[in-house]
Amino acid sequence: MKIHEFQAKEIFSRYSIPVTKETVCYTTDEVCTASERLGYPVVVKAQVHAGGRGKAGGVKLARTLDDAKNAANQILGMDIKGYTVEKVLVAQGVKFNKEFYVGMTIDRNTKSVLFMASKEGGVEIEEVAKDNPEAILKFPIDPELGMAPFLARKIAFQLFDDFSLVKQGADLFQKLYKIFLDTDSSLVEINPLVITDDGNLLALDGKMNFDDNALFRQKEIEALNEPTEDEKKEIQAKESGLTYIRLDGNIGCMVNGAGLAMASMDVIKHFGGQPANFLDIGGSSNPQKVIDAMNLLTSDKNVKVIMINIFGGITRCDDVAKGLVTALEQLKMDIPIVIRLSGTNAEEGLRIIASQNLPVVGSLSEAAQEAIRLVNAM
Amino acid sequence: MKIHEFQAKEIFSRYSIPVTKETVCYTTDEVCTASERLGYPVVVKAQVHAGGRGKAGGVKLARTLDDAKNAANQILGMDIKGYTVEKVLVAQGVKFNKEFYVGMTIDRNTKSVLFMASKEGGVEIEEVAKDNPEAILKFPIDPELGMAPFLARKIAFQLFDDFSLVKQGADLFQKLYKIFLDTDSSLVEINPLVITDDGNLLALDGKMNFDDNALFRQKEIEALNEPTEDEKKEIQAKESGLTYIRLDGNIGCMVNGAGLAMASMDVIKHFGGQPANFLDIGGSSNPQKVIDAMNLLTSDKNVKVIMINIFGGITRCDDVAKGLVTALEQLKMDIPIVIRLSGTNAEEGLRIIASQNLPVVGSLSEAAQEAIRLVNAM
Amino acid sequence: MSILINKDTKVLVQGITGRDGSFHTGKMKDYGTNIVAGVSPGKGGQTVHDIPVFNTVEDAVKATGATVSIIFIPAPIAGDAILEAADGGIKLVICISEGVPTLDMVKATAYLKKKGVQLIGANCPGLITPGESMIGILPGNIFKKGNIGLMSRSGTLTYLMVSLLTQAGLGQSTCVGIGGDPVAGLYYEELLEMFQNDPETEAIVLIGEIGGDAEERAAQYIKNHVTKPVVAFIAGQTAPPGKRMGHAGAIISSGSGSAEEKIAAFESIGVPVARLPIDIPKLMKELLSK
Amino acid sequence: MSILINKDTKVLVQGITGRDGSFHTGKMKDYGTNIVAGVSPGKGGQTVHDIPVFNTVEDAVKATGATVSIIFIPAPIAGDAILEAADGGIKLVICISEGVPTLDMVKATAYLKKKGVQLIGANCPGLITPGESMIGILPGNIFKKGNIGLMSRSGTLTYLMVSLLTQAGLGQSTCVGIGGDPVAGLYYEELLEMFQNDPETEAIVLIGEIGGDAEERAAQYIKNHVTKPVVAFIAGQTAPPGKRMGHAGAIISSGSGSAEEKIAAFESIGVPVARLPIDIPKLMKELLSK
Repeated sequence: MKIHEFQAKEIFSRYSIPVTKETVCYTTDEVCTASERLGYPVVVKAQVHAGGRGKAGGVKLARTLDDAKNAANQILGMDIKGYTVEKVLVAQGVKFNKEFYVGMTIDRNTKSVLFMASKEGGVEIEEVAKDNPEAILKFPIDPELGMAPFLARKIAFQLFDDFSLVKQGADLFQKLYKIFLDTDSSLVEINPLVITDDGNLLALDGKMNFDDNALFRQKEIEALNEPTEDEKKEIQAKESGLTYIRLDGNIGCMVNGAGLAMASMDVIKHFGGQPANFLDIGGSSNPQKVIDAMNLLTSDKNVKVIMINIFGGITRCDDVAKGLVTALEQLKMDIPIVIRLSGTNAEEGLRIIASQNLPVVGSLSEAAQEAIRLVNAM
Repeated sequence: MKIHEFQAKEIFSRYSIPVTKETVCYTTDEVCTASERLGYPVVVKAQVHAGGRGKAGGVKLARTLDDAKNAANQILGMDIKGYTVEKVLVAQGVKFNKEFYVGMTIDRNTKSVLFMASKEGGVEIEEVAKDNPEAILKFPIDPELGMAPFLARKIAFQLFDDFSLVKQGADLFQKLYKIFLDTDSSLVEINPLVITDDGNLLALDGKMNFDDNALFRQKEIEALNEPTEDEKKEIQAKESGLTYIRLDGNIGCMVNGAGLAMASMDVIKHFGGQPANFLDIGGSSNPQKVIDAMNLLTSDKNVKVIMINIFGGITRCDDVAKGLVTALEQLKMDIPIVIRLSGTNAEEGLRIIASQNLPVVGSLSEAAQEAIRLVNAM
Repeated sequence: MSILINKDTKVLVQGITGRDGSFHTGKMKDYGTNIVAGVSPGKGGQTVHDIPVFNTVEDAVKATGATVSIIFIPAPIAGDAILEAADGGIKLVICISEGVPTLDMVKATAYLKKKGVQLIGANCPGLITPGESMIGILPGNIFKKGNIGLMSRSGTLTYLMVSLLTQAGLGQSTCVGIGGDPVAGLYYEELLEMFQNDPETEAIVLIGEIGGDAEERAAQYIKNHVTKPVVAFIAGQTAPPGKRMGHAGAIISSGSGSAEEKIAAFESIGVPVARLPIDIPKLMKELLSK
Repeated sequence: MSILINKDTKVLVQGITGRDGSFHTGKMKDYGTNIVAGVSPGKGGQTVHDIPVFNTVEDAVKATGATVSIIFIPAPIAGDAILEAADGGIKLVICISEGVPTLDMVKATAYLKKKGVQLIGANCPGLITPGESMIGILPGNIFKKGNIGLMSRSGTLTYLMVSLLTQAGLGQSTCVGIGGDPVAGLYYEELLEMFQNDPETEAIVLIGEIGGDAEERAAQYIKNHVTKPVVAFIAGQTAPPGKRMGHAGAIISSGSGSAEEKIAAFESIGVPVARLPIDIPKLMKELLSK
């Protein structure tokens, strides 16, 4: 789950990490009022759950009321990577010397929180990672030790020359680590972290993502969620026990298991087709799940054919087949379906489906090819 | 540092550990008012920093207002192991079935917090430890793991038969561990922890001691300190860099180093004398420390002779001797002194002292014997 | 031989009285797995499928000598169950639960490392040594005793692969589902080492997916340490960046973790990567016939 | 030989720019201790007694290869300094600081155990291998190279004992002040094992005091594992119960930890306990002449 810059910085503030003076605004009028109050220059920044807003024109400096008004008019309502800008952050312009990057994420290899820092802040860290990976310092944090004062200081010594900044930095890193743990973050970033003209550290921007698996114990964070339409669908699917991600193709997929679902999409692509979605219905023969899944698929107008790929494991294929038949009887849909069953009791399952005059195929490759043929025939 | 039962239970309450309804009272009138409000029976309990108050008559059950008044009159002002009772706790009487002991302390051997629990609560745990040590369950807590839920449950299963109590107990143990860490405790005890008639756990008594070395970061706890007159003297000594503990003998001791100070007392005792105190002046030749130490010793009217035992280590004996001479010149005291110096530059030190007509002796044994001779000659 | 488990392995089921725990305990027992105990706090003294239930892992281990534990415990408290297993004397923990908070896994893996305890999962289907012991939720009937070692981040995809291998006459020594979470227990490198050292394993199938760089690291490990034939498959070639494909760990972040990178890593060291699942047995037979 | 340190031991001083750190660095250097680096955050690049100062332990270890660190850091942050030493690659940490919070020591000792790093102290005078290396605040001049291994919870009492031994012609292999805190690093048992295994140590002096049961445990260990002669002394025979005698760990609690119990524990296994300090060399000579 993602939150906006202004929300991340509100959390930083609560932990006494210095951030810019700023106000979130929903209208041009609000932007003007806020700018007048903060004093010029101000920076007007789009608040959307997408990166690269600077390049997209979603960040503008305003030196006058007119500037601020123009910026607000341009940014509010703008589309950034499919997200419509509904609010902007108006932040006091700050004079600064240097820009740093600091961030934390989960490192799969060391199985720990990874603290990252770079003297090359202010640009997208992915670019630094690509062009000059040595410029990013990485410190896996032993969970037993946490961000011990000495460790925070050790990191700070590698970033800052001045001892007063080392002390400020060490303090800030400890707070940031505490935020990460307290909120079950999956990503926390300050980019840039700047040295102001009066020699203090300040978080000019902030980014936080959270571990979806931990939201049950992070009610305050969960309340900040602003899902897009697609994400709302994904959440709704989750509530029915389905994992759904919409894509741009036209072959709807319904599969049990995430890995098999990915592989099914890959096979469609391999034979020249375009999957319309990722959909994992999990391990159950409950007809209701199939109905919910079908409703999800057919609500996407791009879907021209549905390919069902079930591997019977513990759940037997004949049970799944019965569920499918019941579901399809209730649905009465006119989108063609290709069904592929394999695994435990597959023959019995296929017999049940065939007896209902539903089209079945023998292998995943054949299923994909048949689905593509059907789409192309339309 | 110790606090009173009522203060410990206030801390328990803050962590949602259930405690008896109760009020601390300083006068008989207050006790009567509190008893009427709480409803009978009530228990009136002396609040002093000493154990064994029950045996000393400092805890009384009151079933009527008269009872409560009598109890208050008897307990307030009572002396328990040298402590005068200045306040009592009036607690609602509770019906209960069983009494348990739970506590935590620091275990030197496993170098960890040790959680202890016993089904034999309600009596002094030291007696249980002596008579039936197996009845006390001990669990050293890995600081990395802390009081993990499974661990708390494992302990609770060994105490309680009913699963509802197991869950309550596990919850309580986790809170108690958090209190221990949060407050830098050195001892936390609930004795007894009871099962009330309605099947809930309740802390009937509470005890907390704290790590003096950590008080600098426990300002709230430190504010609860109520030192006795002797303890005030010890605290005052500490502020001058001296460690002082008053005893009942008549030979005042001034020594550098805690181990040597203990050994010096032991040698006095060995030869039949009675040390008046433990006094460690630390490792410095600063005359002011000697003056402060002398003032401390002479403020104790029992002190008839002062034995000074200095081992010159890094600090040279001649420097110490000069400090002693300066200090003694300023003090102009009439209590006889026996001085023993050894270690680095001892000969030079002894020469300086002898030149001032101060009595010096060759060994610790001789010093002790000379001090005893002087006392006996009075 | 085999890796990690065999017919003598004594297994404990944490969460045995729950719906999933009870169901799969039955399945494992039917397969022949030596299930000796269950744990369910407050249900000590009961039995499930004739298996005695204890209140704590410690009690169960003391009473039965179980060395392996499989966990069917709701995700919010599964991390604590892993810690309990390690503290209680278990040597290999298999955590089936899906959705365990990542920081709980960070804490658990650190503690288990200190204790010298092995972990598989969380969010995994478990493992099987065909014909001897199945500890997980795997459909035992599709497996066949043999000499292919298999490891996979995915469940049903594994089943598909295994059934293709079995149909092609290629039995398995041990198959391990390592799980789809970003922070998990045993991973490719450790398992590759075990398979390399296992005399009964002749060749290895590695099934990967998008997200992280475990496959790249596995390729590096194979290059340096593995002499047995290896065939790979990577799921998620069509997955869009920034989206979690079902598994919490299956996400392409900041342009890394893509299927292309992983396929290239294997092919650069001469490990063939199947483009279609059906190619796996074909490639394997080619390698074995060399 | 000797235990723990010798003339080649490379020593780092944490807190070298402080008053105590600087003073004792000079004393150690004068004694001949191989001090190679100091650490003082923000003072990197300076020198103290011609010894280079670094900002972090890691920097200092990388630059100088120091393996032992001595800590002169204010008690409230000494726990963190111990962790930094262990994290930075140091193998033996000596913490002089007095008054370190107990829970900081609980955390530090657990972490050091995991890292395989040894600790002496806190609240200790350090250790010495006479004629080779002195790492601490010990008065080097009173020690004499020889074959008595000595361990003690006390500082000045140790000096008294050592000077009595030296006067009696009994030199020392290594003398270790283990410190007066309840939770500390190396203790009697570990040191007894080292002395027992050290060919240069012929006999052992153990100086204990009231509080805890470390002396009783040491007696048990001696009974089972130590064949070399041991002489003991226990300070605090006159200490009243419930009072801390200077050292945080020197307290008789709930009727246990008394000198009588400790003396009885040693005498019951045939280890003579000196009643007066002056008896230590006497008893030792008696044992050695047997």
